[in-house]
Amino acid sequence: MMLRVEGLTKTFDKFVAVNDVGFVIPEGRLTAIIGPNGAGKTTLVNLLTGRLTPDKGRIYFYEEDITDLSASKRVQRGIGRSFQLVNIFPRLTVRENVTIPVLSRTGGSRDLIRHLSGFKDVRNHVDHILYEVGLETSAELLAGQLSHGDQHLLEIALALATEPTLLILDEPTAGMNPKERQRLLPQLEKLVKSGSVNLMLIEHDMDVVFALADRIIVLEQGSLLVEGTPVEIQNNPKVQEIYLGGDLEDSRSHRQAQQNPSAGEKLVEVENIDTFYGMSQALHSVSMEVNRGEAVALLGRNGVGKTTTLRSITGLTPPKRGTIRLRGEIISGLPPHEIAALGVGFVPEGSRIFPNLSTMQNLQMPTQVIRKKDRRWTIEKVEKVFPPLQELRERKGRFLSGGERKMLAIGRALMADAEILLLDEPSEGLSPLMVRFLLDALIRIREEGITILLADQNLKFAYQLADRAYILDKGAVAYYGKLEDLRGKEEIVKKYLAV
Amino acid sequence: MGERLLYLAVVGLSEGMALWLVAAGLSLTFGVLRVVNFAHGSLYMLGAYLAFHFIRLFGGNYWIGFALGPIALAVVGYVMERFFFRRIYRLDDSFQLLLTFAFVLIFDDLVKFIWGPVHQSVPTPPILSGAIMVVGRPFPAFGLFIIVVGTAAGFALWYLIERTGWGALVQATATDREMASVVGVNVPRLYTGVFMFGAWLAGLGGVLAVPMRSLAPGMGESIIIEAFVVVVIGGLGSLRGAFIGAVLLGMFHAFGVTYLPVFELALAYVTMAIVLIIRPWGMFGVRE
Amino acid sequence: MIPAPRNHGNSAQGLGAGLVVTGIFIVPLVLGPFWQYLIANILLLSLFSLSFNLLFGMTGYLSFGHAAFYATGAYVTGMLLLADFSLIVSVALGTAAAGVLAVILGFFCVRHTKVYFSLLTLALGMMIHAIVWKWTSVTGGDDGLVGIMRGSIKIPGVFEISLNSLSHYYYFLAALCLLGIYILYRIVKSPFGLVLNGLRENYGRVEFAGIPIRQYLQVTFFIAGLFAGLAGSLMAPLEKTVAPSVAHWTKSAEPVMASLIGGPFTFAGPIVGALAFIGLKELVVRFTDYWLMVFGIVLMVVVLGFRGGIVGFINDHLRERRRLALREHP
Amino acid sequence: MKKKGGDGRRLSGLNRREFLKASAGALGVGAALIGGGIGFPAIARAAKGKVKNPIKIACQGVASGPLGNNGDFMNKGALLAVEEINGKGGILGSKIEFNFRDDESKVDVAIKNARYFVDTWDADFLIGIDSSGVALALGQIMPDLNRILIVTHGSTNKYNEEIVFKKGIKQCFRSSVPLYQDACAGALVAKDFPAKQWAAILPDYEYGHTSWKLFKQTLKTLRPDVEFVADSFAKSGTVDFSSHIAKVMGANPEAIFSVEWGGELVTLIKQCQLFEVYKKVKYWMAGMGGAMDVLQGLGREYPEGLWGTTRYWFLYPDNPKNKAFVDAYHKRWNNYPSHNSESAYTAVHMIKQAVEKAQTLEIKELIAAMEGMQIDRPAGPCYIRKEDHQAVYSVPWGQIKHDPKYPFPILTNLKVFPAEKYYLHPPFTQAG
Repeated sequence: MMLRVEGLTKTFDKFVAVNDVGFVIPEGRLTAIIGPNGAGKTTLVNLLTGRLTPDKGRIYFYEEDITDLSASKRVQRGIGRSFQLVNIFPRLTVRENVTIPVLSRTGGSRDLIRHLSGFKDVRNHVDHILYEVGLETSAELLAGQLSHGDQHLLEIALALATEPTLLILDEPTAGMNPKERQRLLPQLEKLVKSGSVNLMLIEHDMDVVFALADRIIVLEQGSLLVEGTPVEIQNNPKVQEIYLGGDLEDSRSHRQAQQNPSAGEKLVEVENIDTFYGMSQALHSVSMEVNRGEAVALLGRNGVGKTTTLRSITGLTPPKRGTIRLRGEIISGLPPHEIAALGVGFVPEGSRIFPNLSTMQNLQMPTQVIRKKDRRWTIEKVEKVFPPLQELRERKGRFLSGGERKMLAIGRALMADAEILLLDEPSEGLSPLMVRFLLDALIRIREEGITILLADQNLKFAYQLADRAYILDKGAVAYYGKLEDLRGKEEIVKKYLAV
Repeated sequence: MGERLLYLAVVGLSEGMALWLVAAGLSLTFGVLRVVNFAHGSLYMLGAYLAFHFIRLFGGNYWIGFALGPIALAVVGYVMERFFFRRIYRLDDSFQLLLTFAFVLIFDDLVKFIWGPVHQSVPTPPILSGAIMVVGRPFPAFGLFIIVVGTAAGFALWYLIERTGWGALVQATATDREMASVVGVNVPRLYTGVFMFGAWLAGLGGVLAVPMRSLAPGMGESIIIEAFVVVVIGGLGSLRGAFIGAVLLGMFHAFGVTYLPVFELALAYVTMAIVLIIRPWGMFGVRE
Repeated sequence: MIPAPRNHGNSAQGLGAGLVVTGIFIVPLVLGPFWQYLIANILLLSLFSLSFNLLFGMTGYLSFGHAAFYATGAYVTGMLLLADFSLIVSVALGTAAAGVLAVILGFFCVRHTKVYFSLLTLALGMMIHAIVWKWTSVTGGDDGLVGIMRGSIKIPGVFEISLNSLSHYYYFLAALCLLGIYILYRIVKSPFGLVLNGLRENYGRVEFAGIPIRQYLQVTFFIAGLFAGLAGSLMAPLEKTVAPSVAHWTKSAEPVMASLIGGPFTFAGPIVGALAFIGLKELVVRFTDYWLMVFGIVLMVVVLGFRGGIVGFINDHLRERRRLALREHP
Repeated sequence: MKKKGGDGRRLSGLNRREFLKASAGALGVGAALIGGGIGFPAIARAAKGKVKNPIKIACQGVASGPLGNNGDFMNKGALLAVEEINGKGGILGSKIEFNFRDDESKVDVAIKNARYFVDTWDADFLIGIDSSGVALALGQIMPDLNRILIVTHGSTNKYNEEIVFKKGIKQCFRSSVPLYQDACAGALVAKDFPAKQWAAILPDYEYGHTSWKLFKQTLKTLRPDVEFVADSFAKSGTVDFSSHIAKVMGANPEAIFSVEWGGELVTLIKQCQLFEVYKKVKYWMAGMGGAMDVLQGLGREYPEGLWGTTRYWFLYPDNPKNKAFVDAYHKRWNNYPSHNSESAYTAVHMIKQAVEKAQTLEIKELIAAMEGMQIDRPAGPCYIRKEDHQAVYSVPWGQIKHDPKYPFPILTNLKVFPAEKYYLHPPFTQAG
């Protein structure tokens, strides 16, 4: 066996990220690990590569127990990895970037006196790798100046340069634009074909997964859900369940939805915005509208730009081009606190409540900085929507459970007298029961006339709350329309959302 | 013997409290703005001199200087944050440090330029000029005053940060700047406010130093290093830590001078090194 | 944005370096003792700053106690010379002593993240200062070591040159400084140096290139201490006195300033910085005793205007020019 | 704000005009910097009776940081002398040119300055120096510099014993009193006090340790019945003496001796007063308690009756010579001269006298002229002792008293001893 994992478990203060995961990977396979956000994929990688140490369980690489080896030792043993977020040496040239791992491979990195240029063999090897991934032309550029896609290629080149026998790629295509993907895929295929290295792939882009993988491991909420060939996985109802939220038959929320027709005037208008993180472009001319009183879903897999869209609206990551209007007034370019004061409430992924403040303080905070006369929301009213909070008034944020944090985060946004709530993955990592509760609460909030823009992978959740949907793919709007229309369009669902 | 120890403890406490007021501002500005302000000692010096100036101006009335000095410092703080530090938050720490160092040099000469190189001093306010018997030995009334003010400031700060709305804003911003801004906190303005407050505290430290110490250009350096040690011992950014750290250092000094005089010079640094090696994030700091 | 570090030498630089070196050796023939002394100081600060910058600019670790090694070198050399050891032996042992200290202190320091590294170096550095100050019987306390003789270089029976005259000693000092600088240059340009750049750029990634970070840091810390020690060792006979101020944190601040003013991400930066640091002060004190203020203002300008320092600024400028040139005639 | 006149550059004062001029001139001087250095080995000196014109005197002292005022007083004293002499036609017809620099009381800075003065500025004499450490460091490189150095403040006895007497570096002189004034003379005063239990608070460096040692030795020989019950050494830069006071007072002394100085002495006395030390301790002796910066620093806060001395007391001797000096100084600088001013002033006059006697600038002959030289200085009649080149003159100890005539307290009930009695004499046997 190349890799054998037994009962691997990792918890971050009470939250179980990876829960008793075990599997074996024989030689010569390309294994993909998939699963929704917060399923623990990256944590698993960190455990395998030695960035984290497990609480329980062992890892065997070619039957050697490597559980207690340092990261660098594991690399020397032949486990290479790339990172989800580009993790290169920005202010070194591309060649220098790749030279570092090659040197550590050849041991040359311990040479203190000879001039770098003297290492001809190293240089040739580096050039070869650059050629392999198709970066040979940009060898002398600073890595930081590369396009986002090329940075991902470099990321992979860095991993390759350690000459791994097992190469773990953590979402190599996340946030790439179509062109960049078109360049990356062949590279990966070439790698697989060459057979020189075993690949393990963490990926959301199902095109990639099914194009390459011959074995798939599905994680959900930290535990191994199923394991099998692509075909098995595709036809596995459980998998469909977690990706699409299972059966779409639940009329209750639809009645709710019908009751407030989306007749209200435009509240938020986004007009072809381009948003960047540093050098890499996350949004490509995205446009959308949200009318007062309606609930709109922003759908799509990970890294397609849902969060970025929300951040652009809040002003945390202002768009470089394009405009955003609130009630017809341009808000793009205003500082976040002013946008908040205008009635835009943001509930981020993972809630991000203030850990060292009490529930009460978390809720009161907006009211002290946003001064208004007639507020629609009071603490009492928030507690009516989220009764559990009543018991927790004095408890510090850091001691709240995931669900409680989520309620608090929504409450906090409401207390800022938000007219529109921007919810980022509200159902992520919550128990089904909690999800149901949250859903009801949000419906109540809608009835109060609050507009909702919801970014979620969980289609079911969206179906029950929202009227209209925008589907993002690769940083651009791929589809929009009424949600129930989606029911007919299985191919769209499959293409952009499902497995 | 017991009495002697008790007396030394009081002495140590008074020394610690004087240090605490300076360390508090340093810790606060670091905790929120993430800037290690080397110029904080110079603010202390400036506070002392401005107080001295006002006292002279108003016919030797200490309390006027006591009131005005720190306020004037808050104004200085405003200028520093608004027009200088605000431009460099995004930069590497080393540049922030360099900028604060530049302020140290400028302030030192500025003071020499305005008030001259000679030592300055003002008398203790009459009410506090005497001594009070502590376990049968005279102890400066002003020393006790410092203990009182220091403790009061300690509680006031604790209340301000833990119990008031503004404190909540400060904590929130310190922990998650982005979220603070999306719930409506005007972060840049809060930063200015915090920096001014830190300067005000340094000013208070300076004002309290005036009657007990002599004023001279460069008097800030020796303080800043000790305050710095205190903040590190207590844990960067932790006010409680700074408080305990200051008291601890004061005690160490009082007892050290009596029982281990050889180590007086090294004392602060030995403590600092030990803490850093055993528990780098300090007694009350949070692990990164 | 800080300008990118350029790791590639070119012929122009080589030529420049050559000119500077020749210049340095011609100095005593043209200029009087003061200028020899001043340039000797610039050389010492350059070496000191470069050793510091190996940790700071190259590896991203800001040491605040670097004077500890400088002082160790100075004191040990001073004591040995006072005990009538030969100059070369004294300097060698002084440097070695600093290296040993670096190994010991490094053991504690490299286990820390960058912020705590700075703090710990500060604390340890000031502990050394305290020891120097208090251990009067050995170090002479605050008066320091006085009356150090420079001695001479000799190969018994073959030749002997007394270095008592400043210009003789100047050559000795210049030669060793340049040697030290050259070795540091080679280290920066070596594979090891590239790994250090990697550590600066992306600490976490280096480990996944298969490199055990701590070992590398430990070695770097040792080298940095060693050459700081060499600078100190050469200083003692120059001044003929070693006082505790060489161990004080204000001394540790000098290489920080020199590096940042000159440009920490280029090899030449600290040298230019040392020149600017000493030259500027020498210039300013001729006009006013308020040199602190002038200095402060200069620092402020550097921080707010020219981050990357002088050399960085020039590099950017040149790169910009090159870019424009290319655009005009492709 | 200090007053300034004449050439502002030479004063530790900077006004806008000066600054603009400075920055404007910067470029030009940049060139001068390069040019200035070229040529000039040690200057070829003129034949007897005729010396080069101008004669250049360079001075350095602490002008920045907490001790900055020392350099200020020094600078002003020397400048006064220079202006007086030039006003009366200079030395053998040659004008004096004067230059002052801040040595930050750092050895390397001081040496750099000295090298600049001698080599580039072409100085003929070096004076100044506040720190003992710097005095020692500079003293031993005088042969290289081949100039005469007159230390005007740094008071370590090593300067005379090691550098001049043992090492025989004859270029080194001192125009101010050595620490015997604080320690040995102090003991001579102390011996008449009834107090038996002595304690001390001292700076934790050479000066403090040596002074205390000498004080104890001298007093013990004169008064075998005294005992020394406690001492506490405070690191330099101490701002809070509470712990030291607590420690010393814990031993219930009847008298306290201290050689803290400058701002730290001001702080110490303020804090002792707050601790009501002076209610219990009847006899307080401060080696630098009579220094002008301390008197002015404490002003009305200085408790009366404390004992103190200095290196020159501006009201002693009460003779025309001294009065003239004090008046001139006051007229010129609107302040009273400190010991630093007087000894720098005297140093310049020593140079004048020496040059006029030697009729040349040859170092050997100047040294010969200065050894044993008699000079009538504001501080009174004085001679330069041949063996160790120490200026020998008597300075009083006195008691602090407030006087409406002055904005600061003065010394009264002066106790003066012939310097020979307590300046330890080569080969430096103990006093007695």
